[in-house]
Amino acid sequence: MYRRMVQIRHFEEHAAEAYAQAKVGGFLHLYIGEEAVAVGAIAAVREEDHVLGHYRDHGYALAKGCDPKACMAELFGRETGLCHGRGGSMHLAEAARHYWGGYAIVGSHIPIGAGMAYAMQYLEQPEVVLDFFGDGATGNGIFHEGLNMAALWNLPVVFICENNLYGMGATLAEESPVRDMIIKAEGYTMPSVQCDGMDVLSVYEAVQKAAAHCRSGQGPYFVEALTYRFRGHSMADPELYRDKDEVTRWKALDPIPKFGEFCVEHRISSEQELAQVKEEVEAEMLEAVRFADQSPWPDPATVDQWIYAKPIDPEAIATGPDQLSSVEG
Amino acid sequence: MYRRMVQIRHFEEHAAEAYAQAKVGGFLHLYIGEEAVAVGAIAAVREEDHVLGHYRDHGYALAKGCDPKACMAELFGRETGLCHGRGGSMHLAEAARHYWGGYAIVGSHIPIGAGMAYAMQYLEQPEVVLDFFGDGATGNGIFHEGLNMAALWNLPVVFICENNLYGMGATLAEESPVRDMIIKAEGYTMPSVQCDGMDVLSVYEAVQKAAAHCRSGQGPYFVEALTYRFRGHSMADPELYRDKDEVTRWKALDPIPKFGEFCVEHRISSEQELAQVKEEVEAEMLEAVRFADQSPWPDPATVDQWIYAKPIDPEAIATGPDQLSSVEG
Amino acid sequence: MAEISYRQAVRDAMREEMMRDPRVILMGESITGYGGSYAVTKGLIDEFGPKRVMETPIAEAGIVGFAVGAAMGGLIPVAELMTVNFALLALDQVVNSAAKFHYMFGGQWSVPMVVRTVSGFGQLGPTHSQSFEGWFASVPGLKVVMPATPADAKGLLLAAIRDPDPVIFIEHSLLYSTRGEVPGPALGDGEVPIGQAKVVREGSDVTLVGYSRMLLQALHAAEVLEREDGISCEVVDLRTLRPLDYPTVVNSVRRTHRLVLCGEDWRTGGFGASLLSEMQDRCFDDLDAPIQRVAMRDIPLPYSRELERLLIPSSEDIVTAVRRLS
Amino acid sequence: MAEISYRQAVRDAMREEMMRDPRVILMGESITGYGGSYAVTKGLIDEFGPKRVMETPIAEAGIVGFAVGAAMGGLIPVAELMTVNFALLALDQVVNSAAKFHYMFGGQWSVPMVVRTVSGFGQLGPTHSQSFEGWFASVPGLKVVMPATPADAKGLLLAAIRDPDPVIFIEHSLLYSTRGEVPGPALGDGEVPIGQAKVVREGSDVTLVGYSRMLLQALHAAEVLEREDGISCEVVDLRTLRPLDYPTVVNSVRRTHRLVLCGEDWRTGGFGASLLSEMQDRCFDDLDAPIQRVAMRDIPLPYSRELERLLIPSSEDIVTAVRRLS
Ligand SMILES: Cc1ncc(C[n+]2csc(CCOP(=O)(O)OP(=O)(O)O)c2C)c(N)n1
Ligand SMILES: Cc1ncc(C[n+]2csc(CCOP(=O)(O)OP(=O)(O)O)c2C)c(N)n1
Ligand SMILES: [Mg+2]
Ligand SMILES: [Mg+2]
Repeated sequence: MYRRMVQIRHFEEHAAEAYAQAKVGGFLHLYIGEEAVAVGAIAAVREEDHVLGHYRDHGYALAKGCDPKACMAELFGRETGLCHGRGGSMHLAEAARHYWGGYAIVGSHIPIGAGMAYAMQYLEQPEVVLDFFGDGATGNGIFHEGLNMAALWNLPVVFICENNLYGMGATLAEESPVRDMIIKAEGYTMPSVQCDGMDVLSVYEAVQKAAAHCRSGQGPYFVEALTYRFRGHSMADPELYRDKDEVTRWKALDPIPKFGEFCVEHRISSEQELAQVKEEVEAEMLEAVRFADQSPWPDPATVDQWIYAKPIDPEAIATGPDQLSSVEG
Repeated sequence: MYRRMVQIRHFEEHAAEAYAQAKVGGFLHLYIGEEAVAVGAIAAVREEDHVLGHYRDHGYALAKGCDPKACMAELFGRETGLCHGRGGSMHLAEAARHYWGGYAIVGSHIPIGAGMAYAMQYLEQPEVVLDFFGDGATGNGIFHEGLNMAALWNLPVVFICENNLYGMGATLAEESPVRDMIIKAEGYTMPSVQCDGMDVLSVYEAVQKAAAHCRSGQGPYFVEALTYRFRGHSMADPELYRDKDEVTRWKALDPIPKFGEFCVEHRISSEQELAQVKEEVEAEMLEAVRFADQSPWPDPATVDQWIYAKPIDPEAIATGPDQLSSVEG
Repeated sequence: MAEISYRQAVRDAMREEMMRDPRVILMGESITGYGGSYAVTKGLIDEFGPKRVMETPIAEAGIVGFAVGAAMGGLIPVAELMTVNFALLALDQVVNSAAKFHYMFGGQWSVPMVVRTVSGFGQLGPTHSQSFEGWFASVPGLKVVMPATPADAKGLLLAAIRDPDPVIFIEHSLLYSTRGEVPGPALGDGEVPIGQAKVVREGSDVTLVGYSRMLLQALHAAEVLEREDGISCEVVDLRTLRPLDYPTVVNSVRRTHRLVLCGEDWRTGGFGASLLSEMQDRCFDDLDAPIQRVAMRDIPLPYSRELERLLIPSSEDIVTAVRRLS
Repeated sequence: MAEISYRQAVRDAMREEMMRDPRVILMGESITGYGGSYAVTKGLIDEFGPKRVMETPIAEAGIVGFAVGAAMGGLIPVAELMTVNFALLALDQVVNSAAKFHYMFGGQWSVPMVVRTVSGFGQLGPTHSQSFEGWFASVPGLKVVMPATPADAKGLLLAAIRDPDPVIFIEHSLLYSTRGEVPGPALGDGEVPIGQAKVVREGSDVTLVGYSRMLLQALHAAEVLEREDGISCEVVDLRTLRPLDYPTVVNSVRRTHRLVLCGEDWRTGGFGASLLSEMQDRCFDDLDAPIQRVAMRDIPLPYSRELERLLIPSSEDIVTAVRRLS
């Protein structure tokens, strides 16, 4: 888990750099500070379990084991990107790994996750679904519809609310009548747990428990991870709405050194090994950037590819007198 | 209140008859069995307070004091109708009485009621808003968004959920993970109360308390009235989904004789007076039907009236060279 | 060939496909005990049970989002939105989820699902009498189907369920009780390919293009015009609005040189506007007169019977439009 | 006259109208501390406080419904939907609430409110790069405005706030930093009436119709065509899409006999289709050539810079369309 968190951190830093160089465009939302949530949660479940998340999605992709090269290439809009440059930063996905992607319409993937969980239940497959979203998403009607259905049909889905205290520029107090997101689960009598999103072990434990609950057929579970984004909402954010002290206080809780210290203390790894991990990861990310930068652009001729899985070209459909017949009714 | 309930009952019976005679068209949703809810709730607040409700709306209109003649004429689609025949059964409204109408997109009037309550708060007016909807509406996202905002901004709105156990053909168990609607208020930490919707006094008391809470600036309140519709969802409903016994059991709880007995028992009225009320109301309703039947149809020439409050006819706008000027930017 | 109703045809398609493919599920509001607000799904709950015929909360956006997810998880959901008016609540999920995923995730997965919904009117009032096929038909990634006959209702719904892409299947409340021949099992299953229009009446003077209820109005108008004016109308049933079978319409116009488009949605921005735009482009030199449109006037349809009937597009309106051309 | 940005012009209109009329309130997502995702509302929270500049949850349908109710209660809400893509979530409230109440309740009350939202692109990906003005413009009961210049942005927003009907006011993210002269208080408040198009360049060979960003593209194309081909283009800025000022466009076409419609939304079912349909009807005999359209190809706009730029309608596309006519 340490390596995964470091991967995300370094990936994000390189992404920010590439954005500054205009190699990455559009909206770029960094996961820096929140690494423990995706990493702890995804480590707590099986490889085949399904993951959906919102547009701050590089962390989910890397935690799910996607290749940083393909992730970075997607941000660069290249053909070698995870989605061949069509989706970009907000829409990394790799179906083969059961990582179903980042979704950029806030909350829209909440019922989608419930629907996937229904498919698992219906097909009697053991996989559970992890569905990540932010505190801001909980004010949207689609959150309610998704949770309501999941509770109603007892579906194997873990809703993971990353409560980072802000929905873009809105503070929690501005966007929600309740401070604790787990209170929102009460309206569905859905079991819930709050965990420390700056502590990968706390997240791990919470999600492990939640997933076991789901997998045993007892229905959905709501996990709230208390966390904080160290950077702005996106690269465009001038961050006028939160004070520097608050940011500093949270940065002191950085999940990466925290878990590093834990590992050293418990003799899981030595300081040297951790330093080694950072070096390896940094090399890996430099390679990812290089790969992305040197990758080809998508072929212009393919711009209208994939609109349909089964394209129908009416111009090509033969029509003739044999189509003529009478109509009843 | 007895008279109001009887008015609604008789109005609905005549409406059903007119529907059978094809004098009323479209969807017709009767309030029979639920009279105590609208009547008790509306009697518990001031005349100037605002009321919004769903498409099963004849009860709200009459309880708010709208003229049964104009209500019936609306059902008949006549120019003399409350909305000049434009709205029909589902959209009775009389703004002058602060009865803002029936709304037919399930749940859509929930944030609308919250918005009106905000206007009262902003303008420092003392009125509160009563916003009626069904159990079925609580599964919709718009319910969540409306309640969330009302709670967040502490608005003077009483949400009144008529829990009649069905949302069209869906049973409560099919449409909601919780049986008691008041549980749904918990996610917003909104105070709530459950009352007996077959008992006009129980509703009265609950809403009185709720409205006082709102009026004193303490924010929204959620009232659940346990009730039952004696007829189908609409006149088109073959009612295959609920059993006769259940209907019979609930019919035994008819709010009108129940309150009648109470009045007699407590010497508020004599049996004779109550019988007298019924007769008077019946005459009033016969007159309403006669009025509706003899009222003129809307003038065809007015069919495109009221699309805008300030119509702009571009064909009539003079355009000429004086409009010519250069564009910067 | 058996003569069945349009309602029955839709039901048969679902039923047969559910029997054939266990991945097909239905979901929607009041589709079980109630049998669907237009009784289309009646009885299916008894045959297939609640796991395959799911009664849902009143949550249109949630229903479509859920269906998208179920499709991604390996099922083939057929979601009913009670009427197209309520489909507005689900538009984000239709446009930004169902229609986009195959493209935006680089072809990694498709979303095989059908949204069945209903257009129509009949004193239902301003919020319940709208037609939005033009909006759906403007969205790349969607396929949009609007059958006029029982045979097409069945055949196109079979095709829609079997299609790997999201299909919006719009029925018409005033067609449910119409009847027509539908090929029985002996003639194959009667699948009608998506994307093919059909010349349902040959003629030489003018081409009438319709779909759904307006197809029947066009056929009726054609008869009147033949009888009363000696005008020979060719009538084309679009059947699929996206992808649209332009060649069939263009070929017809090349012969008749006159075109009338018949729809029920608002004139401004309606589906007919879009079709007109393309036909003007493809047939400018073939056209002897401006393309005519029959459409709903730009008014929210009022409840009152006497006002409503002024507005509902009818065969008389088509007759008038054709006469205007001559 | 002061030269200010389009962003500033929008902000000024809100600010001035809020000072003039205490009933005017703003509401939207991240419009306070953040200043609005395009910084349009920056500073207004400090000036007017949270009762008048309301930070809302991320709840588009709720925001519009709430605004409708606030309008009914006596306020004049100006609701910001961060982009038009998210407006899909609020479409029901726009179409079935805001646009319908005046009609369906028989003229009893109107809904004086403005929905401000934003179109645009720039590697924002398939779900964040759409244009839906054609959908809004097809709805009776709505007024739809899309200014191209700072002066119109300010003047039309003033008119929109003062209008008793619901107005959809669509800004363009790529115009915010453009600058232009805006009349100061000495010249009156600069209100621009809703429903009037404007001939912004006179010409004799072809009429280019644009609005919002495409108006600037059209002007640029006109210069190129004049310089390189000696073609004289008349350029009309629609400014209001509903109600549409047909006379101005028709008068122009009567002189030029050629028409090119410039938009950014999808070709199929886009706003241009609707306009083409009406213009064909009104100008069939005046037109020497088919009306041309410049529009977005029917593709969800991909993220990749190199794919995106193939698709975004540009002044070159307009030049090509005009040359096709000659
Ligand atoms: C439906 C919708 N409305 C608005 C937006 C714009 N937007 C993008 S992210 C965001 C804030 C979301 O906050 P939260 O859910 O807390 O997630 P976080 O960014 O804090 O991780 C907003 C308003 C959007 N993408 N979709
Ligand atoms: C958004 C929306 N979806 C579906 C419908 C169709 N519909 C009308 S009433 C109704 C049931 C509502 O049930 P409930 O809220 O419990 O009210 P009740 O009819 O029981 O009073 C449904 C599904 C609608 N009008 N609007
Ligand atoms: Mg957040
Ligand atoms: Mg109910």
